[in-house]
Amino acid sequence: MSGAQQPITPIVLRSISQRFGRKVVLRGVDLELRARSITGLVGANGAGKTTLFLILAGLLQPDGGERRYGERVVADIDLELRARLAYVAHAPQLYPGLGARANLELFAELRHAAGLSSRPADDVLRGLGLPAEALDRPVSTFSRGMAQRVALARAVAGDPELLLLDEPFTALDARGRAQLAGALLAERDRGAAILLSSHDQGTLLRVCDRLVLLEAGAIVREVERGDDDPAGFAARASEVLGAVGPDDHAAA
Amino acid sequence: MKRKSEFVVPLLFLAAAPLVVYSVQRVFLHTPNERTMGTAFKIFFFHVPMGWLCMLMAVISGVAAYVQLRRRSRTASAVALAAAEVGFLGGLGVMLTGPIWGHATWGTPWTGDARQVTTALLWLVIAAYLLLRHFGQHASERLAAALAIFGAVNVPLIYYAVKLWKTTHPTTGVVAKLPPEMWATFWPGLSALLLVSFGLFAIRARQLVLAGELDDAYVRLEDSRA
Amino acid sequence: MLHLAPVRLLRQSLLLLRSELRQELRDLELVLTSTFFTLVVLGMFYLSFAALEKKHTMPAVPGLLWLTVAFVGTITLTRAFDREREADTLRALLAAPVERLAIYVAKAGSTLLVLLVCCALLVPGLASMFPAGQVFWDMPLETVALVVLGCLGYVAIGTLFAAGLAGGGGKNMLLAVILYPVTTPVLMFALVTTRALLDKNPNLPSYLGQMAALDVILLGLGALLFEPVLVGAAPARTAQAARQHARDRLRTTGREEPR
Amino acid sequence: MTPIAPPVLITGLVFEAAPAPADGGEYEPAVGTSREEKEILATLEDKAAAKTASDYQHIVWAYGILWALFAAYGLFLWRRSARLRADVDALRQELGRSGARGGPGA
Repeated sequence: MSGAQQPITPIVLRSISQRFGRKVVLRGVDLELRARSITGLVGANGAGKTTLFLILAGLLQPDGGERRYGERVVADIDLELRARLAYVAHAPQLYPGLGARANLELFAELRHAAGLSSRPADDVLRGLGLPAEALDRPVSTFSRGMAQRVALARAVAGDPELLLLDEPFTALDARGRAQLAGALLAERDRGAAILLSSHDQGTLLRVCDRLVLLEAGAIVREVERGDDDPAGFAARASEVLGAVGPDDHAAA
Repeated sequence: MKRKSEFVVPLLFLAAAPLVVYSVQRVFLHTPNERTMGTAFKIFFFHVPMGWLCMLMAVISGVAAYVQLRRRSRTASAVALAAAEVGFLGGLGVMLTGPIWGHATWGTPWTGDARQVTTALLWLVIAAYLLLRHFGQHASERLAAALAIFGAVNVPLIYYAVKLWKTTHPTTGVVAKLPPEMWATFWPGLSALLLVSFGLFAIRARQLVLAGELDDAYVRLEDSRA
Repeated sequence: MLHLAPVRLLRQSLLLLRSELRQELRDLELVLTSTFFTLVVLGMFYLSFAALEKKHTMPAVPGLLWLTVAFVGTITLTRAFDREREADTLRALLAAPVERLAIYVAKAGSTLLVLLVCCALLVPGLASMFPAGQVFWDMPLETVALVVLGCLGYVAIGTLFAAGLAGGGGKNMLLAVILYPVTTPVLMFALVTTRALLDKNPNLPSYLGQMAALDVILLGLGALLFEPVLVGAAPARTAQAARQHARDRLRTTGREEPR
Repeated sequence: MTPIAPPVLITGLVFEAAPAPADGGEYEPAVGTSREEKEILATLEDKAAAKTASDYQHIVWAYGILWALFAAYGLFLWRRSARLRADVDALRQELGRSGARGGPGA
């Protein structure tokens, strides 16, 4: 029980590897996610980003390596850990027949049933800019961007210490991206560790404290935003983003 | 580096060779004909061991699959697949020789009784397992393991189903009532079959483990170049 | 403060089951397609077998009953998990602080209910169609017990494999390949018991008891395997490292405390 | 062919007529076994022979299938082995090449 009080950050991955036969998806990934920090994960399609997210969220067991959440070395991401992390996948993962509020309330009730707290659905949804009239419309009538907001709202409702976001900016317009970026910054200031993958270079540059380049399953570059030299970070970060190549942005 | 297992397989076959000769000689020359079923009874000496082999392999496959699922062991995965293949072979043997025996003794290839049906069922589960292992994607390997476990659970059901459906098929009673000289012929035959099958099983399992290690080697080679 | 595991399991199972039912009530997709299919099969049976004499319908009715359950079960499970797959919602549940067993219980429960609705059409249909089925009317309690036990066993296995295929991104074609052989033992027991019912066999209660025992085994197996199949277990080495780490931590904290 | 003429089928009638040729002396009844028994035995032996022959056919089929199954599996294993060996050889070659290039194989 005392373990529940200890923070699960920093999350440290050590030589995480994943392969299917001869196809290597991740090779010896070392990564540290700190509290109060946004890490941007960039890389071409098929570089292993989604696999890394799945491993962090406990949906996939890596073939090798070590996952450390706070003080704990973790073999299985158990319920106690899952209560403190949230994963927003590439697809919004919402029940299409239910409304936005109902979708959130289901997960809130599930949390309550486990003895966990959750922020009120309406507050979170409005905070992310969902109009009040849309709260009870079935999610299947939503645009991709709206659904994406609902998914993010569901993720942050439980005040997670680790927030995993796989391409959250897809299909959002400039205003939506700005809104989402604002929400992310707020989450960071609340104390969350955030891992974010995106092809949206501008937003990445704006919100990330650190950029990590994943290439063919390995982390090949890392740049950190220093306190002193914002221009230097921008230059180095652009270099990393340039390494992904322009073709892949179009593909996303 | 030579491993212990490399000596096991030739040893199994070496031990099996005289047994095969001995059991064939016993089956065809020594053993008196069974009174009601006639000469065709000689099929019994390999038909029944094949059935036992099929069930034994299904159980081995199920246990190995459980270990694979719980501990993510690649060796267990190889053992599960190899056992399923040999079990499939045994089941096929039963299903093909059964009708021949049935035709010779009862005049009908398929009596449709519980044991036949349930053996066929076990065989179908094994076949489904092999299909899933072969055509499923990487993630379905775990599902295949669950399938193998269900196959193993089916084995006691097979015995139970016989009790539930009392029919024309020689039940376990026939085997138990066999005169001693029949048993003397039965055991060498069973041992010969088991030795050969375990030899094949060991070869296959080692092939699969080797294939996995080969994958590792390729990956390491690629890593060292990167 | 986290609730105890059994409490969590119970509450979350009920919540998920309620949510399943609510979504189903919204458009009734599963119930409508499955019951329609049941009616079609019943119609086919009528056209094919209505001319059978009574003594022939005796062995035919159990087969028709459970064959239909097998068909309808496959359709229902396929559709139920196709929906999960389309929106990838199964993954959302797996990543949430939800007992994974609760997901299994809820899915099995909702599928069972759909199957029972179909059986509520199927059994009276067979009973009125074939003279041998008259027994279903005469012994309603036993009939209900039989149908519930049979469907429960079917669902216990079916949910595990359907979820495994939906979660693993497997090919759906494989579901039928797996489901039929794996569920046949349950269906076989159900067949034997149904025959006992139609024969007015005095051992019927013992047959029903055996089916209940089989259901318990299958449910246990399904529950045991659900999480390992959907998420997988840590490799032996990783698990060992985690245990070692926990032990080390315990030792260090143990040493520190006396100070 | 044993001389089983149609009358045998109505044995009773035939044997009623049989004791007649006492004058000819060409027919002497065998002591101990009646003709009836002999002919029944002959039929049975015929049937048994046919059964054994058919049984042997069945046995040959059964055992043939069993051996063929094992042989087929052996062949499958052998082919797998050959493929594995080819794979290992390919790996060796790759290693040799990277060794020549001063890779880790050297």
